[in-house]
Amino acid sequence: MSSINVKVGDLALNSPLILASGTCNFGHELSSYYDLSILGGLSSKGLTLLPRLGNEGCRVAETECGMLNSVGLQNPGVESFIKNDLDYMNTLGTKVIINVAGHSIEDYVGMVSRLDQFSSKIDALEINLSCPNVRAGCMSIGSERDQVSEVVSAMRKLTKLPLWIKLTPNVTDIKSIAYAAQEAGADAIVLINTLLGMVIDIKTRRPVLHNNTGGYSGPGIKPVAIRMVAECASVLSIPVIGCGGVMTYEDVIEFMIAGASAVQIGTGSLVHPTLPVKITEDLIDYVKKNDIDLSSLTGTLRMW
Amino acid sequence: MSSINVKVGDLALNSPLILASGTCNFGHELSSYYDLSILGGLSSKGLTLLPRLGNEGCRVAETECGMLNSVGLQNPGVESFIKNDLDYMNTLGTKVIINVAGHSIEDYVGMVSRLDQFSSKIDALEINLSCPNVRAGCMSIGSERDQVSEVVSAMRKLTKLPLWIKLTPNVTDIKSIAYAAQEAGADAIVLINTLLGMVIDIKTRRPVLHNNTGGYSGPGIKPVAIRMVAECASVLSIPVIGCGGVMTYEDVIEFMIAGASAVQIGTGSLVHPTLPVKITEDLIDYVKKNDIDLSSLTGTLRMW
Amino acid sequence: MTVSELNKEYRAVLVEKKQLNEDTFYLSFRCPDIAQKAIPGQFVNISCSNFLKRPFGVASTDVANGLFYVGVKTIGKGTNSIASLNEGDMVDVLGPLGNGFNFEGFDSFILVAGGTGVFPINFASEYLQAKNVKHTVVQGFRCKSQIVMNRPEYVLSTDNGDVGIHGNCCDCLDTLDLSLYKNCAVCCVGPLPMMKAVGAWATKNNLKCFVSMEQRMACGIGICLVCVCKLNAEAEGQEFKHVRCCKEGPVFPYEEVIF
Amino acid sequence: MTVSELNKEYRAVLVEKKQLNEDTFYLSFRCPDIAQKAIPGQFVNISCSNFLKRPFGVASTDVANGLFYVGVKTIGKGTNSIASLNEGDMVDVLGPLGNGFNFEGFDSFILVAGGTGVFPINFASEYLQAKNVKHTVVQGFRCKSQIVMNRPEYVLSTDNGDVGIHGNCCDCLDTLDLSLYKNCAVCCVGPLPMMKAVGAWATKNNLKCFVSMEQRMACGIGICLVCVCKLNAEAEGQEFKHVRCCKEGPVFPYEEVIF
Ligand SMILES: Cc1cc2nc3c(=O)[nH]c(=O)nc-3n(C[C@H](O)[C@H](O)[C@H](O)COP(=O)(O)OP(=O)(O)OC[C@H]3O[C@@H](n4cnc5c(N)ncnc54)[C@H](O)[C@@H]3O)c2cc1C
Ligand SMILES: Cc1cc2nc3c(=O)[nH]c(=O)nc-3n(C[C@H](O)[C@H](O)[C@H](O)COP(=O)(O)OP(=O)(O)OC[C@H]3O[C@@H](n4cnc5c(N)ncnc54)[C@H](O)[C@@H]3O)c2cc1C
Ligand SMILES: Cc1cc2nc3c(=O)[nH]c(=O)nc-3n(C[C@H](O)[C@H](O)[C@H](O)COP(=O)(O)O)c2cc1C
Ligand SMILES: Cc1cc2nc3c(=O)[nH]c(=O)nc-3n(C[C@H](O)[C@H](O)[C@H](O)COP(=O)(O)O)c2cc1C
Ligand code: FES
Ligand code: FES
Repeated sequence: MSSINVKVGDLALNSPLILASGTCNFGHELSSYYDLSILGGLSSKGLTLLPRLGNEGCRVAETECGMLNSVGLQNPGVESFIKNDLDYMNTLGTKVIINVAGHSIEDYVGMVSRLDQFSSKIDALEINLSCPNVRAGCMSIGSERDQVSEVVSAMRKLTKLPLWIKLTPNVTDIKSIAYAAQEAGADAIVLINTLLGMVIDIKTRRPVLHNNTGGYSGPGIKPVAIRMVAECASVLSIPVIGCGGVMTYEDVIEFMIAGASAVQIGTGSLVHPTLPVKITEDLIDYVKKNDIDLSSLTGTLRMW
Repeated sequence: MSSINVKVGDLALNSPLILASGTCNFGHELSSYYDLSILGGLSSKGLTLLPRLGNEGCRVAETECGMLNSVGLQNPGVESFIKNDLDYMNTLGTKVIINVAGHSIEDYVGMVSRLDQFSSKIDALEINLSCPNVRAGCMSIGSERDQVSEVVSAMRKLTKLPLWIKLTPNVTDIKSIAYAAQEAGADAIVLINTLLGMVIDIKTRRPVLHNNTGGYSGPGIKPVAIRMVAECASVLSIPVIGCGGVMTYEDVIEFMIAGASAVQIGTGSLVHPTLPVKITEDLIDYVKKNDIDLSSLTGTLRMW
Repeated sequence: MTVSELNKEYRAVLVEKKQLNEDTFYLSFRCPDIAQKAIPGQFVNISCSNFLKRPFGVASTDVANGLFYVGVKTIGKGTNSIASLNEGDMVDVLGPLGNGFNFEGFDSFILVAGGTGVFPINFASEYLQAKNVKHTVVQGFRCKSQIVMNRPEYVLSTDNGDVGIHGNCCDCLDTLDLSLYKNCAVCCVGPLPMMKAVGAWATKNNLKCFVSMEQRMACGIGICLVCVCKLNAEAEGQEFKHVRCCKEGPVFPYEEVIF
Repeated sequence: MTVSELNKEYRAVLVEKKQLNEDTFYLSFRCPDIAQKAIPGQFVNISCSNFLKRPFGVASTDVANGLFYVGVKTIGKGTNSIASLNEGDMVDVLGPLGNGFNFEGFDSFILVAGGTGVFPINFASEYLQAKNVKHTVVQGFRCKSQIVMNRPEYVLSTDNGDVGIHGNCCDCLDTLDLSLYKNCAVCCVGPLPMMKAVGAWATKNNLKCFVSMEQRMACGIGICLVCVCKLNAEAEGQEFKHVRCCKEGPVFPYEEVIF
């Protein structure tokens, strides 16, 4: 009793807390702040087949309740990652989740078949069908149920690794997209990536972000994330992983009650790099005080 | 020079600031706080053909950066409104905007043909295709481009009053829906209504709102609203009216630069009933200092 | 309406803060308008660390010094932030809000308080005292350590019998000699079960009863419709109606409320 | 890595605040670790009223008392909230962050400062002074009222000729007798146009030049990739690369930066 261990499908994590992709790079920097083995896992910066320089100019805009980013998937490319970072991630003592992005179904297929060759060093592939900051692929694939089906089916044929499908919230009907991903063979759904937003500098009359729009993250998006997790968890049989605006242990618990088996923290780490340590301690306190296994909370939401 | 007058199509407003539907009732209460004639207009609580009791149980959940409501269109019905409130709204010295809601195309058609009989007392009809808190109609109509087309065309035949179509942000492609509304005869598009969200009470493990989900409003939704206004303004030839998270005069200006001809304030009035007075004063200061007509800002956004 | 008659959002300074027990504080704010206008049963809406203001019943006023008082029980973030204000700190306040008790038409009163209801009931008692209207205050608490705003002349009950009558408010009420209360009304502010029980007791004894409802609020001034209470509306040909707690309430006749 | 070697987010108290001119403040915070570790050109990330922290170059340290200093020019909400802190208030701080100036391999330095660049340059000067390394500080300001962190021995220019040399930093630099600076490097912190001009001047004079870049930041520690600078990457067979200002920077060799 009173453990914070959870499972995402067959994958056992020693905590529900996973560092969200793009907010922890490959772990190098944060490992100088705390022992990352306290985490449930770490999701790599989004990777693509070829290296990407990302967007030019200003990439961050602050809002009252979060921030917008338009990094544009800057990353060293999958080969450089395999050479320089994958082994490092395996030293961290936490689950190694690889965030996979692309412009086309071919990209995703190429990435997955390459990464599958290192399946002993990877605990799950997180398929990013939701990055709003690149022109093609990602979010545009993730917004179309049929494309989601197609890309997930194609990837499923290539790997036995758990396929976590990370979806965009910028859609009319998240349930049907999540369901399509499940039916196509996904092992888990990650909800949510960022909301598409814009901030304008009223002095220059230009968007703050040089990509004009960006992905909105942080506490301001949590109500949308919780709603989507609850909506999807109620129709899916595969696990849901919550994400969006986590700043406290109560937020983690809220996501789990809504239906999440595990919970990612993104912007929270940017604001306070050691916030995951504090949240982990608080979760341990919580389960002790309440004498429960944290995993027993998943999906306990009783609707009215 | 240096006036805050604006125009929404042919309708001249003495300020861009309009009180958003559902956050000012019919003006009775706020008129005891300030002279509402300083406003550009006031949009009535959403009206339906028959009186509605609204949702039962808890209807409000606070978030860090705003609130969720699930009032569920409680209103006295259009006949009671005509008898008891319409004339009163006409005494306020500001534009009278009637917010119209329904469950079906027939409802909207019925409402518009009835209200058209009082066209001399009404400056614009704001068609709420976006309320997330009722089971049928509203948001479900507003999420489907074809239904939006159909309902707007049907209403267009019945009235010469300006038809402002208020859309929901909970869609994949707001541009195409706004465009469909324009092509079907809309005079202006109002963006945005609330984001669909959920807040869970982790002690009771139940949604705070007895309707489970609710409409998220306030500063936390502004980046999404600004993005949608900018997106739509860039493809529409009719005016856009901005709404979502306005708390300061800078927010009003940000919406106008993004492309709004006028701007609504909702939750801001709930937090500080006289906030619109402060914002109006600040806007007047701003245009004086910069020696511009406020209306000249509309759509001055220069994208990167 | 002249400008001076307009309602305002006030900026008020915290003049004094006293801790009444472990989790309850008594605060006075300077705001002459509210001090002057407030009647018992009305409330104020006070800004806190969170996005929305928090409603509190007016607990007392000091018109001469322009002060109003509220009692705050800390239950969450908002009340904790208000309770940790320092003397001299400023808050935004709306008030007085809602309809208070309508004392017109009655000659004596039984005032029943539980929980944070002791604060508005205190104001009611002071108000009636000042007008020399006969009334009795009945307070119900869980145990001795919870007792606040008590006076020797009050009739007191505790659930565990620590002090006063062992039992609940209704046990207290049963000890009253009702023949001494002419043309009497009962005013009750407390937890829902208490108001329900006291209302039932009053009905049984043919006394009119008023209760003060609590609902989650946003605006506090009647413009958002999130705070409704469910009232009987048979007179209007409906089963029930939704009425704003902040505007038509918080005080309603017991028999109209659907609990 | 032992626990004591881990980086931390510190809670630091504001020890002293001085106003330097209309919009610029000089603040000292107690944080022994930062005071001890910081080298010139590094920065700290300080919490403010807004969501994200704000980066400031370390302006000085007082290792004995465990203090570090920053100069803050108020330009928006965040800097204003920091400037209006009171002595005794607490902030969250990360630091020291980034790579500072690499003084290794040079025997003398010309330090050039403009705008808020005077703060990190002050630290550089103090640091070199303590090591008895020959260096000269050149400061450029708009006008007299803007002058802060000046010392009699500094070479000064003002755009309007109020004091010092009438002109910009490069006009000052031209007055230096470069034969007196052996194996010399230029370190410049200031507005982009200044750094560009100073870099060009240094190149013309065959001097190595380091500049300190500013970018909007979120994390400040290298995990979010929002703060990148565009650097020449011909050596790596590309036109350019994006390098984190907070991690690989903020100090870069002038010739690598694509302005
Ligand atoms: C008309 C009225 C008069 C009141 N008078 C008093 C009083 O004199 N003294 C006193 O201590 N308390 C009083 N309350 C209750 C007080 O307003 C709540 O305890 C307070 O709002 C809780 O805020 P929180 O942030 O600490 O709690 P949280 O539980 O963190 O609040 C979360 C949300 O729930 C709402 N909420 C929680 N409890 C209540 C409640 N009981 N009523 C309404 N909203 C609630 C909050 O406003 C907030 O939106 C009164 C409430 C009403 C409606
Ligand atoms: C490495 C580094 C060192 C710095 N050193 C100093 C210093 O020693 N003294 C000093 O006064 N200032 C310094 N600055 C600039 C300082 O960080 C900004 O002035 C400050 O962030 C502005 O915040 P604001 O909320 O007041 O401004 P706002 O304009 O309201 O800020 C809006 C947003 O823009 C960002 N921003 C605005 N200007 C800058 C800028 N020049 N650089 C980076 N982000 C910016 C803010 O962080 C915020 O996200 C430094 C910046 C960097 C990157
Ligand atoms: C700076 C930044 C970069 C991000 N990069 C990625 C990415 O590469 N791949 C991805 O799937 N999500 C990315 N995200 C989204 C986050 O993983 C997360 O889904 C989102 O920020 C919401 O969570 P939060 O509110 O906790 O930050 C990024 C977010 C931020 C703020
Ligand atoms: C309590 C409440 C009730 C609302 N009722 C309506 C309504 O009846 N009709 C409507 O079109 N919008 C309604 N809205 C949405 C607002 O008009 C507005 O679109 C939304 O709140 C976003 O603006 P804001 O962030 O300024 O509040 C309501 C909003 C709130 C908070
Ligand atoms: S709280 Fe807004 S109407 Fe009562
Ligand atoms: S600010 Fe996050 S990487 Fe530099």
